[in-house]
Amino acid sequence: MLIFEHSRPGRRAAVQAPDLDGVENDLPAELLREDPPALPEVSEMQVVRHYTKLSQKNFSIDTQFYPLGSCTMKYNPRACNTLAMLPGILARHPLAPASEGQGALACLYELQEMLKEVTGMKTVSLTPAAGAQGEFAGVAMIRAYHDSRNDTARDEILVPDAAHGTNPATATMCGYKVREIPTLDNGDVDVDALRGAVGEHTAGIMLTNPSTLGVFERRIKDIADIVHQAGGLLYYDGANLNAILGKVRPGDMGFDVIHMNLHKTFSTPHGGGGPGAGPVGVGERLEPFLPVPMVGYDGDEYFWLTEKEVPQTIGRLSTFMGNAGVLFRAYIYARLLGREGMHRVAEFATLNANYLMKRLEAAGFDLAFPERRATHEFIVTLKRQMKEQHASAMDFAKRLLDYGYHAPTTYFPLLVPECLLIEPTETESREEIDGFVDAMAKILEEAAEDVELLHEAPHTLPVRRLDEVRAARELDLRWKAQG
Amino acid sequence: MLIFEHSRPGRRAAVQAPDLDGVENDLPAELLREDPPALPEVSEMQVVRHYTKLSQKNFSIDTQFYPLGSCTMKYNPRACNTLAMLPGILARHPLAPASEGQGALACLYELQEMLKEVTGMKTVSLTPAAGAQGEFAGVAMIRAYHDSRNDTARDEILVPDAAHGTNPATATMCGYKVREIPTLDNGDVDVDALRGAVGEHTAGIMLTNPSTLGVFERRIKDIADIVHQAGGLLYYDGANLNAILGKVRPGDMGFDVIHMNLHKTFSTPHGGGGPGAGPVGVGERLEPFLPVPMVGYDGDEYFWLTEKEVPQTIGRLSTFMGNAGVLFRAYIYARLLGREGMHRVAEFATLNANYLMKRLEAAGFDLAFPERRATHEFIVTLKRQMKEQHASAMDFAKRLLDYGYHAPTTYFPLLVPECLLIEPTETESREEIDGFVDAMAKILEEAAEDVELLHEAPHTLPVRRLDEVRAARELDLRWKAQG
Amino acid sequence: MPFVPHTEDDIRDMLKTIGVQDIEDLFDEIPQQLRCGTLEGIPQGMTEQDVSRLMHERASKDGQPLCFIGAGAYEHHIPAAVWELVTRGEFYSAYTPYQAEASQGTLQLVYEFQSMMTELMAMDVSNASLYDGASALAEAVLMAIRANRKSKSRRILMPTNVHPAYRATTRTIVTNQGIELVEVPFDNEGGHLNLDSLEAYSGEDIAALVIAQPNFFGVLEDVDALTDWAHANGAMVIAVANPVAAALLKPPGQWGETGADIAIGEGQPLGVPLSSGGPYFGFMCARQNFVRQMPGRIVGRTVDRDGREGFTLTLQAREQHIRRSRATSNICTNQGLLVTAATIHMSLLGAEGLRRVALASHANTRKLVDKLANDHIRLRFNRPYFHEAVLTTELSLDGLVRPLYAHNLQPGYMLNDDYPELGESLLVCATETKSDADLDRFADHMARAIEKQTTAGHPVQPKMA
Amino acid sequence: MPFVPHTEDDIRDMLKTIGVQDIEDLFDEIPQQLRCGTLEGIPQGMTEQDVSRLMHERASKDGQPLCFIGAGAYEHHIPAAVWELVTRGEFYSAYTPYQAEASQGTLQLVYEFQSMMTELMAMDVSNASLYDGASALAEAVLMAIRANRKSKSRRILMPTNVHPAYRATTRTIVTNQGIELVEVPFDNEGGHLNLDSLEAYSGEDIAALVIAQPNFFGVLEDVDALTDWAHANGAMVIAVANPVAAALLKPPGQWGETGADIAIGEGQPLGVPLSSGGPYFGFMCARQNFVRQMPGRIVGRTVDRDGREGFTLTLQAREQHIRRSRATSNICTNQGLLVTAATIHMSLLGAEGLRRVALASHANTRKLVDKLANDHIRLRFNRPYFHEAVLTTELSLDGLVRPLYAHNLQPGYMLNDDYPELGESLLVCATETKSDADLDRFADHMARAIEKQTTAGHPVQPKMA
Repeated sequence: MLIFEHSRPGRRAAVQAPDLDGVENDLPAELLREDPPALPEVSEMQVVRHYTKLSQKNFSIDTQFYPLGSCTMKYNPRACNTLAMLPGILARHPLAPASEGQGALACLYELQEMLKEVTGMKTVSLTPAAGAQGEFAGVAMIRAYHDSRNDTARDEILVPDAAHGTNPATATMCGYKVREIPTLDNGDVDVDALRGAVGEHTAGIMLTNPSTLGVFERRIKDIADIVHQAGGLLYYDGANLNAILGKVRPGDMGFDVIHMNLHKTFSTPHGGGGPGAGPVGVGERLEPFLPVPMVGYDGDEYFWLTEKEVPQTIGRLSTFMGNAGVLFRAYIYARLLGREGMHRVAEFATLNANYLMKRLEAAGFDLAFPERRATHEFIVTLKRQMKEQHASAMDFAKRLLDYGYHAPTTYFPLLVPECLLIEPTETESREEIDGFVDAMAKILEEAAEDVELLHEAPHTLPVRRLDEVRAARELDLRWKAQG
Repeated sequence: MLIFEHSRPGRRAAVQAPDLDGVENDLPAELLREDPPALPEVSEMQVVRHYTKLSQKNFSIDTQFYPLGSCTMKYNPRACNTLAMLPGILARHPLAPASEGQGALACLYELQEMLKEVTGMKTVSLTPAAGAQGEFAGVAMIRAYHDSRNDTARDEILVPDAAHGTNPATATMCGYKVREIPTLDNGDVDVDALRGAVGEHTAGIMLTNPSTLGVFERRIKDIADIVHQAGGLLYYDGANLNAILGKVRPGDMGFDVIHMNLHKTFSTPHGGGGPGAGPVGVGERLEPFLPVPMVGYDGDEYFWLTEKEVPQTIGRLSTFMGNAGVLFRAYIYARLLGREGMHRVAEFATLNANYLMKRLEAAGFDLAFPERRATHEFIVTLKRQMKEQHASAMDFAKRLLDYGYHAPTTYFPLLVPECLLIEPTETESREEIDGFVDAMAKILEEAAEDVELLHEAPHTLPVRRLDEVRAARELDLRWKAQG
Repeated sequence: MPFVPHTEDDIRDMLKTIGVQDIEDLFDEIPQQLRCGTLEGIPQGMTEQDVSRLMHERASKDGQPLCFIGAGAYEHHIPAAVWELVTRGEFYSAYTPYQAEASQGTLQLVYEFQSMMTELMAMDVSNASLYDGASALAEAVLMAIRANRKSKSRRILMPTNVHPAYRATTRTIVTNQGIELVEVPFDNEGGHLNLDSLEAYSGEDIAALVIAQPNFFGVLEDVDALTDWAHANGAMVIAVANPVAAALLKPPGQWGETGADIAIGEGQPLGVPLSSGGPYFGFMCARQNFVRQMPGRIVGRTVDRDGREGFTLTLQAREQHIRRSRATSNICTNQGLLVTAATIHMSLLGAEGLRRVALASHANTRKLVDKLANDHIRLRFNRPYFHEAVLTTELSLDGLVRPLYAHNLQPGYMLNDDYPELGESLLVCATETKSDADLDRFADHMARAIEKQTTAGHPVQPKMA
Repeated sequence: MPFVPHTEDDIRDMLKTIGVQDIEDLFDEIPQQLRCGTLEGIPQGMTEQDVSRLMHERASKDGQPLCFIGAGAYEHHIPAAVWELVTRGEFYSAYTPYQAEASQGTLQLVYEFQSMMTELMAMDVSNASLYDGASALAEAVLMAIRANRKSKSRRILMPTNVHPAYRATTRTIVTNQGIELVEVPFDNEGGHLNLDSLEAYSGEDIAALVIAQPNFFGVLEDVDALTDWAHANGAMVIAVANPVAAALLKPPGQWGETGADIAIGEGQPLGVPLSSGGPYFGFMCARQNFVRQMPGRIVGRTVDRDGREGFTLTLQAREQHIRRSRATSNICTNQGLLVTAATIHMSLLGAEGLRRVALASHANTRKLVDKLANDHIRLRFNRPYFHEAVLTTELSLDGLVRPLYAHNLQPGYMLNDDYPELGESLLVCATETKSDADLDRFADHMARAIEKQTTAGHPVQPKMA
């Protein structure tokens, strides 16, 4: 039932809007609205009930295990929320002078410093609102760099064929052509192909390491040398940073620019689709081009760095300073973890992934890269099950929901047929992982015995499998008032 | 699965306890514990998941309609919680000097004043922690009053036979004998029987008005006169105050003392079984005996009234001042409602109850008092259904759960066989009430067609009907570590 | 209309269904002369925005002082997860779990709570909570009178080092039933209950002895000897315990040869904010054989029709809604939401966490005592204490304490009113929430206050050397 | 180990299953010379208690000033219910609803959000949100370039009375794609976009005209004439709207003869706290025929296998994870949690509530302007404004404003940097959250600051009469 269906003309949550005693409307009639919008007219209790019950229809980290590769669905500490919601934090206007926001600016500055240290980059700007915006900023800086050197023939960004969709989309947004680099059977980038691809048109390369194939790119130094020698720069997609936190730093691998998904590695909540935060870090060459605002500190006072102080900046990416509330949460998380905690993130994410990989292999699943170490994630391919039993990756995914587990990432990366990209994260216990293995093994049995059970799944959720084709064909994108 | 079953030796929510660097234990060994208690050893995420999922197994006002007679389950405004949880409110130590707590004391003082006005009593003490403690305080004051006059032969408290169980239990706790007064068929107290019962042994009478039978006691003035003339005092059980808020005041009816359940009429949450708050109000005669502490005000500063200022007080009822956080919530609610809102509480609670009563009658249910107005609640009796179809009040109650409605109060008052005591409260919409009528009508059909469906209910909840006999016989009151 | 969802159409249609003209008609059974007026004493309703502003102003007026008061309510760290979970609507706005099938969340949680409290106290059974520590002691006294079959008396030995408010509350609640609370003085040097002072009652018919560990002064009692003395004399032992301390100290169930009979206490230190004194919760544990004498709700584990595990309120025959005037207590509402907080808090802290909180708190208080002690201030008692201590001075305590308020510092609880015999004495407490800088701030301000009093016009010479 | 649940036993057994000795062995594919050290630049971990204390200190340092800054972010009352619901774990910690069956809560809510936004804007379709208002304008520009089949140009008319940060952000995002943003000046007297200043572009190939209502100065545009001009010239209209104002003002879908083509804006006024500038959310609505050109997620209603209503992300073929380099945008994460807040907020306020907020805010700003206006301060523009206004002075604005900070009062946004041509000008805003006493406090402090500047050593004579 939609909230609109609880609506009755004239009903109001009366304490929520101001009284209009004595208020006159002096605005010219021709600028005013004639018909009020048909927003719901409901009581406060109806709103509370409706949205409380809706919330219960969701899976979430607070209720389920989410082995969702590349998304790093780990526990979002409640303190990060509680403390970022302190009245004194929430009340600060973004344009309040820096002198009146020293508390907030201190947090942001210290977060910049910590992110520098953990990525090995020279300078960090926190302003990108999400990973994709961080990517945009990164590639835009690469472009600004070449432009500043009048090196304007470079019109191509290299992207491995296994990359996230945002990588090529971002390159396009920055006005670049995209050239894909193939991947070897062992999961590494085809360095020979790369060598053949680079040249005077190469603006740079976008890489994730560990890659989206769940393996560490072992020849990263060679790749860096090849691209650099061709005059290109290296972009690091930080989506998989959780795997290497405190173990190896993108700056040390030779990357010139990196974005970080704080809603992954720094455990800010996914919120049902955002907000995220995608800070960017750069080495020396790209420093002049960082997006503004950033926070500076003279040892005494914190202040904003804007177009004045960073004249070559690629500019602003949002009205104010990006998703500050997300940054506060990440800051709090980082302070809770501290130096030792950072190391442990990668260690236990990797331990969990390798353990889960071995156990699934023992349970009869095929690994995409059986001879490689898992990083924080790994890939199972159900090509065999698809062929033998018509049980697809999607069928496994939907059936897992019935067992109370969120599905792994399906059909990504595109290179591996019928794949499940599985990432358990460090915050899950061994028992939880064992329970997941049991469910997977049970589904494998079901596939052999009664594959319809999988095709028809899910069975226990608020709805059964949805008609996506109809959704796209007979577009129904909004409720409309009757009559 | 119990939280204990998630436990593993050595697991901890590490950020939650202090480090013990350099802390030595100087306490004598013989006073120390040798074996640690077997509390759960779990991670923070496990705790969050476990209790989030547990919470989803509850019915609650935020998710369901609760037509629970005598319990006044109405919407608990979220602002009352948010504002009572402001850090500055939560941080105040109960023994902090009054001079450092003027904000908190102002709220409490103003709440006292508002409760005086709304009940028509002379003075109010907020300290009782719940209705039953308010009752205790009330009867203890009656006793203190008689004792102060050396009128010590009065050893009897009169209680209508329809009264809440707390009434006789309280009288006993205060050292009184209980004498029950019968009820007439029309729901009123048998005034003739009362006249016969009063005398020099009468300490007082405990009454609810509207009574637990869901009707207004029309001869309340006669009753007051009879009891007062016999030298007794009148105690008002405020459980049903919601029905008359702003319409008629216990003080004006002749009551000497009243307790109020703020978790009913003033909408503080029931919290799965508390906390409540049960302030008491008194007329002039009982004023010297009020429980302490109370809040005083000299026009300039707020201060505590304790044993010093109220030397004849019956004393303290709890360590500090009772359930202050509940009082803050009630205060906020009262300020939101204001004068006009108070009147509307009774009006719309009564409108909803009478409407629901008429509709259930039309749907084929028998009313206990069909010729009377409903107050905020009314009684349906299923005597006929029990006889004809073996469908009991309990069966209806359990089957309602399947339809997503909390059951009404069952088998209370004890006088009416197979009864459902139904109270919709003012915060429910007409549609919600109509939906409840539809469910009741459907169950009536089911009772005729397939009564087993009712006997076996509920069918859709986390558990089916529980074995209560086994629970009481084979006591299992705690988890125990294996081995 | 705040919190009333009715539209004009609804009202008209509903009145029509009922068969009356007007809402006022629904009140026609109330005698007209009793009807009240417009409640002029109640202010006009406010919007949520205006109430919010008012409450923010009042909250910031009282501020967040640096507080060293303990005396029965303790500022401990509460994990953020606790109240984010507790205030979920399904816990916050649920009714008492009488309909068990619709309340498995609350019921299982209470079962877990009972399990944790019995573990912490090393006792057999626990109820689902009482109002607070003081009223729990009163209920324990009533319970002991009912339960002690060996005793015919209605006498309880109540040491005066039990929290004064606990004693006052117990007095209020039990004296109407003819129960006598015999006050036993504490040892002047140690602050503890000296076995010698009990000897006067040896051989007498006593229903129970109350023992607080730690006692109101923070002093640790010789619980083994006291418990054994009581049992040897046919008296039950009612333990008053701090639940955080119980993770470190010998728990009531292990006192003496056979353990205490009833253990009660204030649950506030287990995840409940100070909040001006409530809502907190009282806990009560007992030996198995007294379970039917316990007041309050109790949850049991059982099975449903399909044999599935489930939870339900049990032993309800003890309670007022069934047993009426013969109930074990009139208690009805308990402190469910606080129990929810405590259960989540204990899950997050665990035994090791609580032990650390206890040890860190104690270490802080020790440090504080060291920092404060000087020629003018000294520790009043010579026995071991836990996380709270009495300091005494020959100066005017009021004169030392008041200036600190202005610095947003609350130095402790003054004992002058409750214990005039202790002279100018202050009960101080520094939990794990205090940093070294906090302790120094206290010590510095106190030193300044002393200096002021001992020099400027107050040339008081120290009596102690 | 913070947030790591592994016990020693777990680690040992898991390593054994994997077949390695040590966790370090799991990193053996990383070249040894790349391994990093101990991250000395990161401080040691802290307990939650210590971090909590730190954050409380920082929050109280920044305090809760009386703030009259608007300029794109507005302090409105947010019902307590909004964030108590939004922070429920099931919303807060849920992933993007790609698995529709496990995300019906979020999906239905977004569908409701889309319905509300289209109602508010009087447009056909809405997406599920973008990052914020400024980036939404950038996306709208890209979309207009894609969608305007009549135009072959990559030119956009961008009035300079559009929020400076919106213009800057759009510049950052679109210029790499060769799009030209043509700045059109505002009218010096009215602050609005004068139709005359557009005439220069009549007949030219323009992809879209951006119209902000109200514009950055709070001034109201003649939206009908502007819209009709654009359409007559083959340009699309991109409306930049304040969603609260849209409950009162003519909505974009009704501008001119046929309405705006795309409406975007900052969603923050709909239940999102100021929080130093984010997270907020951008909204975007459009005509039905442009739906396949929209960036960002869109939720549709459909049915499941049993014919039951359900919700799912739809038109995903537009998005980067399917279309990769040919996607409508690289956007992926949106601002789901803020959309959750806005949807609940709009449900609680309703159309009437939002209209009241708009009217009350506007009335307060009018009052404030009246109180502040005097010989030294006057309203800069002569056109009608909504809830925000530019004041100008011949005195030193900095000298007037700074003293107010010390009184915990933030008087507005100084325009000197963004609009040097406006001289010493201040953009002020008083929403419905301000009481008359607040306005007086502002006026009093300002009067004092003026007095100080005009008397003590600053004998500046007013230029205006």
